[in-house]
Amino acid sequence: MVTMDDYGQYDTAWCPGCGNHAILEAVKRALVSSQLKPSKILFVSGIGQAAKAPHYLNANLFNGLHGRSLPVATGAKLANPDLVVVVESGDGCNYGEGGNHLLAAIRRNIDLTLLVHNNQIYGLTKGQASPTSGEGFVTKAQPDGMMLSPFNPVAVATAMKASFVARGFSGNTDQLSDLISQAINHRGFALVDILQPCVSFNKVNTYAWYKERCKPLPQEYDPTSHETALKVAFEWEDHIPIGLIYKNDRPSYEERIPALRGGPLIQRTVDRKRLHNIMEGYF
Amino acid sequence: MVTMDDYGQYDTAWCPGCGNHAILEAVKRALVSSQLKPSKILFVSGIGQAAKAPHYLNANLFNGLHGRSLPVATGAKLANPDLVVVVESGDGCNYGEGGNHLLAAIRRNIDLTLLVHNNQIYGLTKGQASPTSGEGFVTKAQPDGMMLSPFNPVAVATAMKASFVARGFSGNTDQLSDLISQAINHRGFALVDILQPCVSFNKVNTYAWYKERCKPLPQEYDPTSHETALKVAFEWEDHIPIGLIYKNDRPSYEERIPALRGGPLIQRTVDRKRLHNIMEGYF
Amino acid sequence: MEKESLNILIGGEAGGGLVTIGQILAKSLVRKGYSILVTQDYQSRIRGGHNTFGIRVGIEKILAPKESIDLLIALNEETVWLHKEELSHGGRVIVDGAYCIGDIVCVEVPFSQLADKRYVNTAALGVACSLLGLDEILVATALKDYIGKKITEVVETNLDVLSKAYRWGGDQSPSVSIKLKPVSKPEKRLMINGNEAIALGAFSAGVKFCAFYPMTPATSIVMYLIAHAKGMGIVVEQAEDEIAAINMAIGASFAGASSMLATSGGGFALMTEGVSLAAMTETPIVIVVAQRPGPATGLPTRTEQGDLEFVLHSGHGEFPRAVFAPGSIEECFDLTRRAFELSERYQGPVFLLTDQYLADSYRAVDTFDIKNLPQFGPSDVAKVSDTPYNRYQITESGISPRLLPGLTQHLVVADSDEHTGDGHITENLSVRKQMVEKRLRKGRGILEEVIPPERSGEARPDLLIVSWGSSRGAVQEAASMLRGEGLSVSILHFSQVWPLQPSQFLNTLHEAREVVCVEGNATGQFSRLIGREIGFQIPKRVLRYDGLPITPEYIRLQIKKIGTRGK
Amino acid sequence: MEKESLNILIGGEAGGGLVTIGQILAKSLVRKGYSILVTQDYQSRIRGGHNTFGIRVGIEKILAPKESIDLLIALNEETVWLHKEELSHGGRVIVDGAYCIGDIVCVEVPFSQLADKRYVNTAALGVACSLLGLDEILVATALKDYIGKKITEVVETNLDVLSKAYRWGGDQSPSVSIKLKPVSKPEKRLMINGNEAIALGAFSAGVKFCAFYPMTPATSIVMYLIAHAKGMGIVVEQAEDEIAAINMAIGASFAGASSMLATSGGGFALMTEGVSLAAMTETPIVIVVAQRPGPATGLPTRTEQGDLEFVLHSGHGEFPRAVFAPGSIEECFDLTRRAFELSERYQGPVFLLTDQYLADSYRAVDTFDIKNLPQFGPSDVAKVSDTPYNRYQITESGISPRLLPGLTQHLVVADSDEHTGDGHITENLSVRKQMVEKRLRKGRGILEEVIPPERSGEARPDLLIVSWGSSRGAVQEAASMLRGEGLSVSILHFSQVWPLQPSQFLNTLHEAREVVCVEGNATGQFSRLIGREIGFQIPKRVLRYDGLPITPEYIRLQIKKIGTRGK
Ligand SMILES: Cc1ncc(C[n+]2csc(CCOP(=O)(O)OP(=O)(O)O)c2C)c(N)n1
Ligand SMILES: Cc1ncc(C[n+]2csc(CCOP(=O)(O)OP(=O)(O)O)c2C)c(N)n1
Ligand code: SF4
Ligand code: SF4
Ligand SMILES: [Mg+2]
Ligand SMILES: [Mg+2]
Repeated sequence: MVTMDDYGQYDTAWCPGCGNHAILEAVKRALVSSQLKPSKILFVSGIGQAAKAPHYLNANLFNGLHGRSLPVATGAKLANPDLVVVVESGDGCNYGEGGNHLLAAIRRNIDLTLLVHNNQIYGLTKGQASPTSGEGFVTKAQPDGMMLSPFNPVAVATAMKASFVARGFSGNTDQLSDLISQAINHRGFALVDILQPCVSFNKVNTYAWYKERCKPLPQEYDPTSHETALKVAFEWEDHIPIGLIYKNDRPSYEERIPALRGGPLIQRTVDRKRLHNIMEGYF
Repeated sequence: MVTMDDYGQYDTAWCPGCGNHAILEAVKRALVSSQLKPSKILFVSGIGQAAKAPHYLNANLFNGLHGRSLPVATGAKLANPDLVVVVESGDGCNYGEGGNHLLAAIRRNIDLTLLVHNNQIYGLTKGQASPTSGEGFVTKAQPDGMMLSPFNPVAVATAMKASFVARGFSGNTDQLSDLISQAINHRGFALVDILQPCVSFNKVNTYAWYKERCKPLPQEYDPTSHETALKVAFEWEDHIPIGLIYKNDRPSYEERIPALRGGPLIQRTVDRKRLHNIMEGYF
Repeated sequence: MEKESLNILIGGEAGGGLVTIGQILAKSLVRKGYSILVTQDYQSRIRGGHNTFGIRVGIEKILAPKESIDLLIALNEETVWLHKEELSHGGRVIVDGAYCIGDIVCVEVPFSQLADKRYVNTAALGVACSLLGLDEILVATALKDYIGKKITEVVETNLDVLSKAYRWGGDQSPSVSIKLKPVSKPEKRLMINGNEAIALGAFSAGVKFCAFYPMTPATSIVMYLIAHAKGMGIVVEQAEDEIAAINMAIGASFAGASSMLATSGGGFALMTEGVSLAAMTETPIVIVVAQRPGPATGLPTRTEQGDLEFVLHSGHGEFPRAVFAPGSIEECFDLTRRAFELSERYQGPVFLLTDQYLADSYRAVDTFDIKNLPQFGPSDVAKVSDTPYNRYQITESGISPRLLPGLTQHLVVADSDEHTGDGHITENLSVRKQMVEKRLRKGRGILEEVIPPERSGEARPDLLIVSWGSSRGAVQEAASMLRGEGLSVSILHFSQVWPLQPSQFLNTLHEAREVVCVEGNATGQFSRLIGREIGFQIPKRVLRYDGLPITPEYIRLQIKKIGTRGK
Repeated sequence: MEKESLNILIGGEAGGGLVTIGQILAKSLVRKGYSILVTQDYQSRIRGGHNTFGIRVGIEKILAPKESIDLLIALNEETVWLHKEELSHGGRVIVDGAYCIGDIVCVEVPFSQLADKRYVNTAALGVACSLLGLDEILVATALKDYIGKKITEVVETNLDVLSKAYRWGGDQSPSVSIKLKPVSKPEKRLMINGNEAIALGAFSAGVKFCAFYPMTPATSIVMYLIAHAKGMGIVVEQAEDEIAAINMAIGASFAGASSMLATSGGGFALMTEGVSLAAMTETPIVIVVAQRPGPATGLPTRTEQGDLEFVLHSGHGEFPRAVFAPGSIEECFDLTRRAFELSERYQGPVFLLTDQYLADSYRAVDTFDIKNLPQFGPSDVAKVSDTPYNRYQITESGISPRLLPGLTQHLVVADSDEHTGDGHITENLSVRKQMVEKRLRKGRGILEEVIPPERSGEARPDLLIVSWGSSRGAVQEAASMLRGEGLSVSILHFSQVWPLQPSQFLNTLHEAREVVCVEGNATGQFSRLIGREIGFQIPKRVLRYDGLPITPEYIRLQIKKIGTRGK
């Protein structure tokens, strides 16, 4: 029996009131509800406030560079598909610096869970606009307001037919931890975009702002319809749907790779006979 | 009067039969039909077969790094919005190495025209799969067939509400040069994804393959409906719609920037008085 | 007794307002005519943790930070515990009565009586300023200047608290006060830090475009630019990543806008391909690399001089460059201007290597001279006739005539591939050879203009200290200390670390009985560079790589440890 | 008269089949027992342009390419014009009658009678092989091996054309033939190029994972890996960009799969942040940088040794590394293995610096020894007890016990921030200091294991040639030539260029009357490195930077030009 205690309790470097606290809690609950042992999980994170999260629970962890957690996770999963790999980082990490890796991860459909703490701001570097910041959002770096259209990760992932696209909210930890469980259990690439207040730098998209708008999808919502999902994915402003928005069952990448059929790479030894034959080919 | 002669005629380094020849021709025709003088245009390209194109016509040119033409073009446009800036490169450049810049350029909606020579292959490096290669596509680098889902630039750009999204085909130069003209005249970011055979390395998506499938959108098609466009954007396989798929009139980025209202940056001198006042602020 | 100089340290949690009161106190001191030097030590978090804001203040010019604390302003208990060993003889602590510890001299302030929890910092400021003997009006004005323009209620409460605290401070016995000797003829000076000086330098050099992706400790340079972008008519673009940033800057510069970048090690790593592109296309570009301890993310908010070799060799292929390393606020301003000048003249990448310590260090400086604003820029360079225009014409100096696209009838073509004179791609291998040589010839010009290292102290000293960049002041003070102890010490300090012109300093090195190099890194990168360039090896090194700035005392102690053959 | 050795050059357009016949001819020669050395010169295009495939062949081991051509196989007219000046005395040209030029010796082949246009290359092959006196069966077999497994009709037509061409060749007067002296005891040897040898070396070292983004001239290494990936049970992943590639490799290696990367300058530039990450997280990783001329895109299909300094200082912050530079096909194999071994042992980035010339150069080599397959890998390293596991335990050697995530009950934590022994982020500055020192201590171990430079020739020579990497063979042959001219010449060749252990070669340098360094770059990067590391300056340099490989004759002429004080 895996319990919350297995995942420990740590002091964090986050501001009091920050949405990250609730997300951390939801993650731990999801791991416990999935009965995953800490030693079987690998967290991979980038750099930012969100990316510190896996330091505050017990698990294997590779805390790499800003924006580059998806490729690290991809490599680790390919090396050892037995690992449950969860990527956790901010909106800046995944939709800004790491945007190209998000596109590729969706296309690969490798079995990773990506948890994006989306506070619509660069928190750790003190409040510049992030790719998800709303149009007109004013910061020190955007004194005339944000002029780029916000990146809608749910819409893009759905348009790309990612195999699991969900949106959660740090203020609804029950649903959130359920979404995270589902994402971890999903075979293939699972994106959970998690809306989260940053009390220090985002004075627009506050807890109350989200609370008012974030509404769980109705029970009867069918996430397997791409057409419906494409509509729901664009909802924002006054009503922000949260829940599992789109899902399909494309085969996951690592299952398709011939070389992985013989078991995890890390267990192989060099096949000397075959190597000899390859060499013979050069005669 | 600008004529075809103003754009010159050059030997190319492309294979005979390559779709690039027709695209070059279509570009020149579009420039002539828009009556643009060579000295007013800046081409920016990356590295690859496609990226060589602007060397074969008369215009200003910055032929930069693989995958990085969009940011160079963005910088140039911001420095001097009087320039007509056209970016020309391959599918590898723009959807692979440069994927993150494509997302940002769409969000910025800066007034650039992006011509992507999409041959669904890395040509110059001798035939590895590109982001747009079809699932199952076999190359030396993908002996078991491509396992990533192809990137659909038209669908992603439409989902992101890019302000001008078109698809052309090198085998339909009339339509293509018209699309390019429209793209150049469009204020804001304009993507023209151009399907193009690579006779040397792509033996699947040949001229005949495209010819059979690429069908111009009907006259009455309305590119201003996002809903319709989102449907059309996903058509592929047996029927590939070509033409202007989606369009809106979001304001273009450089028009919104306060500092640019005083004219191109390159014409400014340092305002000594203001600088003095700024310094006074540190007393 | 009135003091000539003091070392004040404010300590507390991030978000607890210590930077605010630090700034106000420092500003008040500067306005009173004192010299100051601020050192900021903070963690990579927004709230909590332990941060400090150190102000060394005095009548004479302050050169470097100092360890021993004369006045500790402790906004929480942790601060007392962490810094009590550093208190100087007679040093005291302003602290809530509850947190005082037996063996230190406390000014026990009843904060809860003076202010609401949120204003404890202001109360501490008031008490401190009153003990320091600064007029309340001076401090109140600085306070208003700092937070005033925002919300009046907050300002008023702050002023109230300040007054209360002053009154409380005035009620204490005079033995508690630690007054500074007044400055006889106070001069009007700027309080400015390294990053602000770089931004000002850039404005005065005519910067027109900057692209960035936020990265500590470089971000604030860009924030200062943004604050004045509209007014100064420049564009500062937040890019999707650092690769985009450098390519945007290159594009803007190609089109004619003087461009700059500011980043730190990891962000710079992503720019190295672009550095090579700027070199190949001969596009001017100024890159500020604000160093912090690596490898990788390292210690994002601390200081180091660990990226010299990386910057010096960044970018594939071979091409000339210049690297400046300011050692003072004034040099931040001057060398930024110089960097723009050189990059425009030699049409390529020029670097400014600074670090967190210098970036965040406020000092009092005379106003910068902006009467004489040089207008470099591509227009000067182009003397092109009507004949076909060759952007990359082979010349004796290596510098080719530079036109801007769209402004003349000439077509401007640049290529990242090897190219012919007209900028078009070529595979002609003899052209290749000529182009390599042409590009490298620009390095000769750069070398001729190199800023010589600063030599101070007597000729043929027993000990010559070699240093570069931000440690300049610390080395100067350390040298004074050592001289005071009877050692014959001179200094050779480099503010331009590349290229090196041996004739400017080889003799100085040879003439010293002993040479020690001081660097903020673990491998002695600059000493090795000198070894490589002029064959003079400096095995004795004072190195620091724990994330803290090099201080005079640190240097003094290390030099004692290494041992010198001096008398 | 039969020749001991010959220099054959095949020239024509890209896509004209010259690589095909070059490969078949070379393979036939190797099977006959000859030594060969292939040099490929091609443009950055798929069709057209002018490409060459040069085969130097002989009875004795061939060390380097050569300029003067004994047999030119011209597949088009351009080839004749471009290379006629290079023909040796008695050299001849196999060419279509229409393209022969007055002043050269032509074997005028009526190609249109022998073959359809598409098979002209095979006809030329047949004529050449018949003149060289190679049995038709040998060549036909090589042909079938090369193209056979694909389409039988094409094979048959090729064989037909080959026969016809042989018959035509046989009908020519014997004076036209240029026979090679037969090899007395032919040995079975591999025909293999540098990139293939690297791939084989990697397989034998137990590579499990490779991520890449295509880039000439590194791509073919990866293509060889891919060709055997399924069989050998490894995964080769085409990444979305080079940044992804290195981060994937780091992730795979962290999880336990020995990982490698192969790229060239521009792609490597994008990896430099990742290099620093590998160092900080102490993750083993082997990076092959196949050099080509820069800056920027430069000359994508040519050769250079211009990225030594860049690779050596790549990545921000300070950390140890090793850099190998193979000088032969055998070294490509051996040093790749060595790179894996060191990177696993010292847990960090290790580099292999090769270049286009070596990458594409086929030679005849003895089969590699794969009996002894060392199984390095993380399992050896970990001797961890049940106490809390500290991935980054401070040790004397700097090497910490490495476990893999998921395989034990221990949690494995790695962080790009500075970290404590257990891998978690820290801002404790004394831990920082210890960790810097721990990481750097690994450099000592690497230094102890460094491969000494190869010294050949007499002690105390008049002239010592210093060289590194791919120029090894050319330097050896140049030295023989110079010795033949009465000069006393020795060689000091480096196959590991970092770190450098002065005690291994300082004396050799000092004992020579004169030292010249040979490098494929314009600034003498390796000579400067030696200057930096051991204070021995080598101002005399033979440099090449036009994109072509260094040849013996080039070295000889340049050395004559520089002038030596030799007798
Ligand atoms: C290559 C690189 N560029 C920039 C940075 C600086 N940096 C650290 S965190 C961060 C932004 C964090 O934003 P986000 O990912 O949204 O995380 P948050 O702090 O908001 O949780 C940046 C730009 C870095 N560490 N590395
Ligand atoms: C940073 C970098 N990585 C890799 C390369 C090698 N490279 C040159 S062109 C190319 C792919 C070209 O594909 P695409 O953009 O589709 O153009 P095409 O040749 O098909 O027209 C690659 C990978 C490079 N020049 N720079
Ligand atoms: S700055 Fe924002 S995101 Fe970071 S810890 Fe504080 S509230 Fe959370
Ligand atoms: S390789 Fe393909 S894309 Fe390149 S020129 Fe040839 S046909 Fe065109
Ligand atoms: Mg964020
Ligand atoms: Mg392509």
